[in-house]
This record gives sequence, C-alpha cells and structure tokens, in this order.
Amino acid sequence: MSIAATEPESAEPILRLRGVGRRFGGVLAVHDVDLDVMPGERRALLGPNGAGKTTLFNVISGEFPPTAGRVELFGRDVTTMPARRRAKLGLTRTFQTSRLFLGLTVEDNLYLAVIGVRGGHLRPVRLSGRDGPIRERARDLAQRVGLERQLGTLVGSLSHGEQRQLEVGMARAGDPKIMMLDEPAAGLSRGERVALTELLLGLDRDITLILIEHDMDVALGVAERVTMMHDGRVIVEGTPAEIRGNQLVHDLYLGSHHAHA
Amino acid sequence: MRDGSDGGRFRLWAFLTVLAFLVAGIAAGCGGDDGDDEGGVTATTTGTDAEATGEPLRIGIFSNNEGAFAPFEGQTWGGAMLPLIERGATPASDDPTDGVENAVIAGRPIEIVYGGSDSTPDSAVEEARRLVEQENVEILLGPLSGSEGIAVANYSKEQPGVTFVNGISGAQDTTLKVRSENFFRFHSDGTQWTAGLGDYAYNELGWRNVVTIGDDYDFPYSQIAGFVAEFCAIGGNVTERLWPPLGEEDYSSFITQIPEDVDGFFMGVGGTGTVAFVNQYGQLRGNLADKIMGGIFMTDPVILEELGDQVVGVVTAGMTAGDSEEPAYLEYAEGLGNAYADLEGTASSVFAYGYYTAMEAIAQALEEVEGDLSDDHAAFREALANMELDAPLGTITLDENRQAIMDNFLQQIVEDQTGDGVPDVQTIKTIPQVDQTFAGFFSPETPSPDRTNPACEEAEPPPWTVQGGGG
Amino acid sequence: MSAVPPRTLAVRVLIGLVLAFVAVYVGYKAADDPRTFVVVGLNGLTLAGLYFVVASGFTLIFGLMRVVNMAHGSLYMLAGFFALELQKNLTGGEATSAFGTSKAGIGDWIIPLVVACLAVGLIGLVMQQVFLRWNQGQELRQALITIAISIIIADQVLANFGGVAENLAAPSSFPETVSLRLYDISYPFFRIFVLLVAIAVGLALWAMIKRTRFGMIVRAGVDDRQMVSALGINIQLVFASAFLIGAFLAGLGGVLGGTMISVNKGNDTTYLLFSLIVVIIGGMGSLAGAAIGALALGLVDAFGDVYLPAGYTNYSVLLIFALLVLVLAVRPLGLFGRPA
Amino acid sequence: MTRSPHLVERALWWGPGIVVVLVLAAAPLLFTDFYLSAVLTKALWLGLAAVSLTFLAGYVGMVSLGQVALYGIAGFTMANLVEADGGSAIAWNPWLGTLAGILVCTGVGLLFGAIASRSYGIYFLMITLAFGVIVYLFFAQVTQLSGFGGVNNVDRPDIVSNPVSDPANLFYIALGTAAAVYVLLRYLGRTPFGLALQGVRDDPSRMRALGFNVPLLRMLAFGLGALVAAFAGILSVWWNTRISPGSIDLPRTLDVLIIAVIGGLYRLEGAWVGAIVFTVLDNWTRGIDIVGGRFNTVIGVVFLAIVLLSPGGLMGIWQSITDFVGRRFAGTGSSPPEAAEESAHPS
Repeated sequence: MSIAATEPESAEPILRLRGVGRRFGGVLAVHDVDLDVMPGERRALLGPNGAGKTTLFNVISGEFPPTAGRVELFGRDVTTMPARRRAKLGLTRTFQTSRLFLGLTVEDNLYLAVIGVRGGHLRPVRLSGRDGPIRERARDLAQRVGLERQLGTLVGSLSHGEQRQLEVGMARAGDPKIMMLDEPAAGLSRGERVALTELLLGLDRDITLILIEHDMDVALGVAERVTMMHDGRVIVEGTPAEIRGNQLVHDLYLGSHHAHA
Repeated sequence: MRDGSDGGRFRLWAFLTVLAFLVAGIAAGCGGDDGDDEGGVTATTTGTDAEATGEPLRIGIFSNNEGAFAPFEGQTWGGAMLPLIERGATPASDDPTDGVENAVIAGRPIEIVYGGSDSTPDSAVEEARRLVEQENVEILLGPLSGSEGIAVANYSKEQPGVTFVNGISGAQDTTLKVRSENFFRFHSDGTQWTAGLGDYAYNELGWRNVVTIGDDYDFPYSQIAGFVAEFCAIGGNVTERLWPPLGEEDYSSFITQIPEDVDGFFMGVGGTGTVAFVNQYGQLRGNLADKIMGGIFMTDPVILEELGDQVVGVVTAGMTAGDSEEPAYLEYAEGLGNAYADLEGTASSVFAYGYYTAMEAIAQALEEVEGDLSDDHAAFREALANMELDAPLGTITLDENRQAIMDNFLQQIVEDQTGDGVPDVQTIKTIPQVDQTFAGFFSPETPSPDRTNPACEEAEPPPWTVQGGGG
Repeated sequence: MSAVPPRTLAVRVLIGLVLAFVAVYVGYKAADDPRTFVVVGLNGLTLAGLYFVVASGFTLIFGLMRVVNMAHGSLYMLAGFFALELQKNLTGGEATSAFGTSKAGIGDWIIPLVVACLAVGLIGLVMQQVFLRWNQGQELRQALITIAISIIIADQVLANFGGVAENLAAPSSFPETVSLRLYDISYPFFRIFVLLVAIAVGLALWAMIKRTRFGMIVRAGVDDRQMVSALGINIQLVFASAFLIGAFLAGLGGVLGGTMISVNKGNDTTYLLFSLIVVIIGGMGSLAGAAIGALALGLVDAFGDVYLPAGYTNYSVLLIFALLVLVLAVRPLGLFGRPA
Repeated sequence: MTRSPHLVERALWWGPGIVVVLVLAAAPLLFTDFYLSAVLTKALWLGLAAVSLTFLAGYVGMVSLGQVALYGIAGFTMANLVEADGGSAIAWNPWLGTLAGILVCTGVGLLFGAIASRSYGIYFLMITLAFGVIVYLFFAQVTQLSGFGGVNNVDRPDIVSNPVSDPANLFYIALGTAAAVYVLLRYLGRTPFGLALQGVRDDPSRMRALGFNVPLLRMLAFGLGALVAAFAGILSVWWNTRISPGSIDLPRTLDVLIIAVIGGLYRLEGAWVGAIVFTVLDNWTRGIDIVGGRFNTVIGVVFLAIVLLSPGGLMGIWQSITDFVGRRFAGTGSSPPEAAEESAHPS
C-alpha cells in the first residue's frame, strides 16, 4: 500500500497538473491549468460559481479525462487512468452535494468505503474472518466522525450535518494520501461548520488536503495555500493572507461574497 | 416524494380494492374447480325445451380475441353458432360471442363455454387447458391460427377423454404429422386450398417461371407448398421464394426483388399484410392483375372490399365459393345473415365456414349417438371419423388422420355485378375431393413445409391437372 | 488533445474495416444492377423520412423533459385509425386505398390528417398534464406510466376498431407515380412526398430550435436540465407545448405511414421500437441524431432485405441489432448524445 | 418502550409469510390439479422471471425489459438440444440440455450486460427493450431454431413427470427453485458483492471514486439476473412442454414488467405477490364478460393505478399498513419513517 517507494523525495509535488483543459461541447470549462500540490499541504480552491473548480476536481479524480494537458499523481502520469484505480493509489474525494448510499445504513456505507480500497468487491459470500476486521474498521471510522450511535440507521434518514460527517468518514476510510473535499461545509449551520473546521484541522498531516469551499472562514481557516479560479483559469495563487489582500480577488469574489451576506 | 396522510389513506383504499379483487378471484378459481354448473357464459339449462332431458353437455369454443386475427372472432363464432341456431337455439344477442340460448342437440341441452387466445401457441394451449381442465368441457372447438393448431393437437394427446375439433387453423402438420387420435379437422388445410392453381398457371396462363412471396411463418409455408408441389410436378419452375419477415409492413424492398421478366408470381402473404402488399405493388409496378395469383385471403369478403377493382382478373383458390347457387349454400348464407346482421355477406369467409362445418359435424355425430358420450366418446368419434358431412359447399369426409377431404374451388375475381361496389368472385373450376397428401405428394415422412420445402421438381401430376388426366 | 487509448483505437479501426467492407459490397451490388440499387435506395430514404418524423417527436419530448414516452407508438397508431375512420365517413366508404382507384378529394385526406394530428396532440397533452406533470424528474415512473397508457390504448383500439389492416387513400389529385430520369424508373409519388414532408419537418424543427425562445429553452434543456427548471413558471407552458408538438409529430407520422404503408394494430409496438432504435443510435434529445439514426435504420432495413446473400435476407432484422451494438460499443450515449 | 409496535409490525410482516409457506407446502392437497398447475406453478415461474427484474431494479437500480428475452434464450437453447418436435434435431440428455440452456443464457446475459451496463436509468430501459424485441425477432426469423410454430413436445427429465396429468412434481420443483433463489438473493444482499451492488444503485460515481469497478459490477449483476431468468425459462418450457417466439414477444415482456411493478419493484417478495395476482386475475377474467370485456384494459388500469399511487407496489402498501398499525399500537406516531424502500428508488 505504501506510496513512499515511488515518491522520489518530499520536495516533489504529490499532485501536478500541466496545461489541463476540459471542453464540454462548445464550452471550455477548464482551460490551461497548471497546479502543484506538495505532500501534506492544505490547499483551498476558490472562485465564483462556474469558475471550473468542480470540473477540475472531476479531472483530478478521474471522473472524466481532460481534453487537454496532463495529470500526475504521486509522480505518475494518470491522465487516462480510471477513477477507481486512482482511488486505489490513495486519492479520495467527496462531492458537492452529499453522495452517499441512501438506501444503506451508516455502517454499510463505511464498510463499502473500506472495501473500496481493500478489494474483495465481488465476493458473494459472507466470511466472518474477513468481514470482521472490515466491520471493526467501519465502526471505528463512525466513531471518529461522531456517528457511532447511528450505525444501524439508514443514511437517507440522517440529518444534513450528519451526512456531511459521514462523507468525511468515508473519505478517510482508505487511509488516503490525498483527500479532496468539494464544499464540505455547504448547507451546514454555524455550529456544524466550527465542528467541521476542527475535524479538518485535526486530520493527520500525512494526508494532503484539497478543498473547494465557499465559506471563507472554513477555507482560509484550514488552508495554507489558496488557488483562485475564474472562468476556467487559475488567476491567483498564494497564502490566505496574500489572497485576502489581493485586489483582483476582492473585486471578483470577496466583494460579491460580502454583497450577498 | 413522501405522501402526506391523505396519500396514505388513498393507498390503503387502493390496496383494499385490489385485495378484494384477489379474494374474489381465488374464490372463483376454487369454485370453478368443483362445480360443473358454473363458469359457462351461456348457460342453457333453463330447460324450456320439452326434449331437453339429458345432462347438459359442455362444449368449449375458442377463437382469437387478441392478436392479429382478433378482427375475425365474430365470424368464427357466428359460424359455430349457426348449427345450434338451425336446431332451434336463439342468439343471446347480436354479438355472436355471447352465444345462444336454449341450445339442444339430440335431446341434450348444450352449454357453450367461451374461450379466446391471441394466436400464439402458448396462449392457445393455456386456453385449451383451462377449458378442458377447469371448465370440464367434453368437446373443444378451436383454435383459429396455424401454429396454435399444432400445439393444441399435441395437447389433445394428453386428454384422451375429450374430443377436439379444429376451428380454422390451417397448418399441414396439425393432422398429417401430429395425428392425435381425438383431434378432428373438418376443413381442408392451407396446402389443399391451393389445389388447381399450379395447373391453371401452367396450362391456362402458360406461366413457366414463377416467383413466390409469402410472410415468413407456417400458414404461408403450407399454402406455397401446395402451389409449388403442383406447379413444379407438371413442369413449371419456381425461380425464387421471397419471405418477408413476420410483421413486415413495408413490402417495397421485396417487391423490388421480384424480377420483371418472370411470368408471374404467387402471393401467399397473410391476412394482415395483403392489402398493404397489393397497394404497394400497384405503386411500384403498376397493374398486377395479369401477374399475380393469390392465396386464400384475396377473396375474403372483408379484404376484397378493401382491395377493390385493382385485383379484378386475379385467380385464386380456396375451400369456399362465394358465387355458389346451391340451395344448401344459399340457405347457410341466409341463415348466417339472419342470425347476425353484422355477418351479412361474410358466408364465404373461411373463418365462418370452417367453424360452421366443425360445429355441424359435432352436432350430426351427437345426433347419431343420441347425445350419449358415456363410452368415453368411442361411438361419437366413430361417428365423426366415418361421417359424410353434407356441407353447404359439398361433401366432406375424413381420411385416416381425421383430416377433411373436400372440394376446392378455383376462382377468378371479376368486376362487380351485384352492385355493392365490391368486385365479385366467379368459380371457374371445382377440383373435387382434394386430399391432404395431394394424391400422394405429401406424407408424414415428407419434410414439413418451410422456406425451401418442398423442393421444386417434376413428379407424378395430381389427378386434377391436365397432365394428370383431370379437367 | 489527449491521446486516444489503444483499445478505443482498435475498436475504431475495426469499425472502419466493417464499414469499408459494407461499402465495397454494396458498391459491387450496385454496379451489378444499378436500377435495383436506386429503387432500393429510394425505398430506404423514404422509409427513413417516415422514421424521422416519428422519432423527432420522441426525441424532442425526451430532450426537454427526460420523459421517455413509451406510448409514442400508440399515438402513431391512434392517429392512423382516427384518420381512417374519418376518411371513411367523409367519403362514405368510397375512397378505397387501392392503386389507381382513389376517389378521395384533397380534402378527404387533408382534413383527416389535421383532425387526427390535433386529436392525438391533445391526447398527448392530456397525458402530460394529468399523469406526467406531477412526476417531473421521476424518469422511470414516467416511463412506467406511459407503458400503462400504451397497454390500455392498444386494448381499446383492438376493441373499437375492427377489420383488417388497411391503407388511407391518398388524394386522387396526387399522381400515383413519378418518372425519374434515371434508368427509366417510375417511383411511387406518395413515398417521395413523405420524404419531402420529413425534410420540411426537419427544417421547421431546426428553425424553431435555433431561432425561437422556445427553441432556446429546449436546447438548454438538452444541455442542462437544472437551468431549465430555474427559468421560472413559464416552463410548464413550454413543457406542455413540447408534449403537444411531440404527440402531434407522432400523429403526423401515423397518417403519413398509414397512407404509405398501412394502418395496423401492431403499429404501436413497431413504431415505438423504431423510434427507440433511431434515438439510441442518434443520441437522445438530438435532432441531428434523429435524422442520422432514421437514415441508418431506413437504409439498413431496405438494403438488408435485398442485398444479404441469398437465403439470408430473412436475417436483415439482425443487421439492425448489429448496428445498435456497434454504435453503443463506441458511443454509449449515441452518435450525438451528451451526458445528461 | 417501542417494543410492542415492533412486535405487531413483525407479526404483520411475518405472519402472512408463514401462512403462505404452509399453504404452498400443502398446495397439492388443497387445490385441484388444474389450479395447482395453471395458476400456482405458473405464478412461481413467472415470479422467478419477475424476481430477476426485481433484483436488478431493487439491488442495482437497473430496470430491465430484457428478462423475458433472456429466459427465452435459456428455453430455446434447451428445447433445441433435447428431443422435441421442431427446432434442431439434437437429442441430448434433458439435464445436459437444461445445464446448457442456463449456461448459454447466463453467457448472453454477461455479454449483453457488458454493452448495456454502461447506460443508466431510462437509457438502460430502452436498450434492454430493444434487445428484448430483437431476440424475439431473432427466434421468429431463424426457423432452424424455432419457426413460428415453435418447438413442441420438449423432452423433460423424468423427475418433472407430466405437467398436465401429474402436476405436483413440477410444482414442488418450481417452489423449491423459487425458495432457493429468494433465500440466496436475500443472503447476497448482505455480502460484499451485494452491498457493492446496492452502492452502485445509490450512486455509481461515488462508487467509482471509492475504487469500485462499476461497469464490472453491473455486468455481473446483469449476468446474475440472466441466471435467475434462465431458471424461469427452463421451468416455463417444462410447464408448457413447448416454446415458440410467441412465448417471448412484447406482450409477455410487458406482463413480467407489470408483475414486478404490481408486486413492488423494490422488494424481492413482490415478484411472487405480483405473479399470483396476475395469474389469478388472468384466470378469473377469462371467460367472464367483465365490464368493457377486456383483460388487458383491466390490468393496464391496475398497473397505472399502482404506478401512480404506490411506487412500492402491493408490498409497499403492505409496508405502509404495517407501519400504520405499528404506529397506532405505539400510540405516539413517533416511530421513524421507513426510508428504505422509498429512498431506494433509483430515479
């Protein structure tokens, strides 16, 4: 499972994009994006709606391939590698709206998340010897995200906040090296956001974190570096402080953000 | 989309309704098992007739109430009811499928049990099973279409206690190959219906090279087999056999394939495609009357009305002759029209005539045994097998496979003379007493008619051909 | 541009080879008997025209609303029977469809056409308003609802319209055939007429989709459904109109097909299947896809009946299956399909 | 404190189940031969065909209209390989023919699944419908395998006996097969494979992101559905003693869909509930002049009503009743909503 052997040295970026573009029909959703993320880094992607953040996420996670450019993970070219194989390499992600298995229980959701990386997907029999440790791990994950009392509850009947917690729990199931969160705080109450921020800050430093976030408090509170996108391009990259001070960002995003608030 | 409480209550009601349906259905199912006196649509046990003293006799009748042939259900039922009406029964309504009241044969009241299938063999056997095993009919009359007949004849072997009489299904195998002891067919099959056509094409029209075209299933196979056998036996040559797929409606590409230089072609397209085929041929190739010989459906009264003047001159053959002046036929035709106004003018339809001869044979055999089936139908079947049925269009006898031997009529479609706007049919020759083997050409050992069988080769000419010494 | 994965490349080469083989084979046959080639080609083209008219209504409804109208074929069949009954009433049963004997005036064909199309359009509209509108977004449920409706319609047609398969009579003022300069062919005029109507329908739909506000919304619907939902209350009117037009086109197809081929009880399933195949090949919701799909289906159908080796022409239906598999293997969403 | 409503709910849920099992076990004693064969045995194999659809719809979110075509492939394969009238003239041992039929059907299911499993939702529905109709046309056209008249008098293993004169054997075989399939599918739902399928049902792209091979899972699921359908196909041929293209035409395809939907697309039991309702209604309405006179209109209206009122079918309604009664007994109405079946709709 260890990726360390293929990592030349920690100075090399764990994720590298070069000239990445993605076209849908006549629309260029992402255009000529270069991005380097270092191991252990906390990176936030910012930008107004339609800036191409989620499309970029989808390209990185392998949901669909880019129409231009090149994606490297852990130093390997993964441009055309399918999503499930990237997941096995140690890349995990969440989705903008909760993408959970609503017809299954909390425990089964976590169970699936665990075997997703470990394999054995096609085993049509139950073996207590092999399922036991996986179930144990699932319950452990539930506890870590505060859902230990809802193990048997169907996910469809969880509250929104609990579903976001479960998202994070599932994202952590496979001991990922990179974790990509798409607006984890969307729709959460103030209290839930604080809890989420703490949960993210408490994550192991071995995990590289990339998040899309509209909520400035969460984004700038968690991230060490911020990449700002607009109209499918990267326009600014810097520390949270630099971003706060950047006039362009202010005009494009923060201004409107505050106008809304 | 969760329902509110109103929706919940609504659902509850819906459920209770369906539940009530179900309980009633199961009750009916169980009830139908043990009661001989239940389930018939047209109970006739009121016994107003003084002669009706015996136990009621249950006769099941089924035709097609779904599928491609469903439009002909009324004709089949009208034909089947007529022998009962001639014996004093009265129609229950102007819809033949409602059956008759006060039907009595040989002193026994008759109960008619309604059934219907959809032209697939599976549905025919399921319906036959229901009528025999649940409704306990003693005699079963049906089915309508070719593949159904083979399946029901096979099933009849499982039910030696019941006598089966075919409705109008015309596949050759039903009697020639299956040969079930208790399955009788009182009309000629699709092959017999073509007797005389090959002779006429070769000797009268001088055709030598002919193409056949027919829908790709067993009834057209049987028809074209008869034409090929006769035409080739006396020296003709069938250069190509075209088989548009079952259910094809656009025949244009097949018409395009008929070479322009053949002498003519035989059309065995089924009942549902005839009108479309003829019209499309007209558009692509112009007048067809001098190029075509038609199968049984071209002279069907309903179809002929649609085809109109463009088919005047076409020669066809079949087991009915709409222009017959025989008193027996006129009486039959008038009786049908009197009983059911909708069936006026359809007496020459094979659907009406086939079911009519079947029921008439049943009635005469029952009269001969005085309604007594208590010997496991032995005497009744003996009577059927040896019957010389004096039918409206000539005598019908059965061969050793219980298959009808009867006259066939070579006919030409001529211009309207009766003034109803529909072309008329003129019989140009009667081929007497055609049997299923075509004078020995077909036998239980010859391959079943299909796309390539029988092969086109010279052989002993059938007796009714010029070469065979006939007319 | 990213590189083409080798597997896809192999599939493309394979398909290229298959197409090349088909082209050479058909070319060889065409050189052998060019007259037959032209007639069969026209048969295929005119058939494709009919398929396009029917399938364009189907794909329009799907593109905007994601409703798979499984009763589309039933609407086609209903229109045929409505027009037939009306024509019989208008002409007092005089207008036999028979070749050379049509006594139908131009009105005896046009009036049934218009009435039947409107009636069927209305039925489609009622269907949408009564059953489908409340289940927007539940695609599967909507499909099931339309299946139930198609079962009921089929049974009621069987119960209420007796008789054998018939044709509608074309107006007697239409010529029966037209002479082509090529190879001295005289070809049925009405089939050419259907092709012209199909082209006109295609152009009209294209203009509507490109030029009108209605068309803009339809286009938006094909690309992004959420955007359509966000457009406000007017959208219900747009949905209703689309359903009306879609059903109307099914009806138009039914009357054209009823005149060109026949009005038949099996029409509902046949034309539902053809519509499905056309849009699966062409891509759901795409007008151009419907045109390409209809062409492919019509030509394969016509040429398969004639050009397969002797003894195998009965298997031409399997060619359609092969075509379907081929397209799906390369483009799961059809030639012009876009992800929903 | 909420134990009593649970008990009541369980009793309502399991009580009828136990009654059904007892009645079925003793069915040959309780019903006439005809009813046993034409209604119950038919319902058992039709239920198997429907459960292959219910399994795909409920566990994997694939609503397939190709199940009848698949059981036709199994039936035709077997009918052609054993002694019979019509079809190819091979006369294998009936068991061997049966095995071959099941294998061929599963193989075709896997192959077709490989193509169709890349499509979702209504696309999948349409593609399977096209597949179904084309399989029908194939058997209608390739007369070497069937001909329009089909294959008659298909040879059966001795154990099946004669389904007309001695229907009890086939009834128990069908019952045993149905029970085994039901138990195995229920069990499968809790295995890694079954859970993965349910994950695919709820969110395929999330499953990809978690590292699952979604097309492979869907293809295997379709193959498994084909296997279950193959049992139905074999049983239907034994029951009919014949098979013809008409056995797998579009009306039959819709029958199986109707059965699955009436019973409840998202519960396995629903397949047989729908099948028994269907066969009883069918048998009952035949020969009776019901209002309007037409079975298909009646069944179409019932189908429409179920789709509009209760997407969970009769099983969904039963669930609502047990919930309702359970809440009444609890006296509060505070019990949590049963979200399983509602939220499982893959729409």
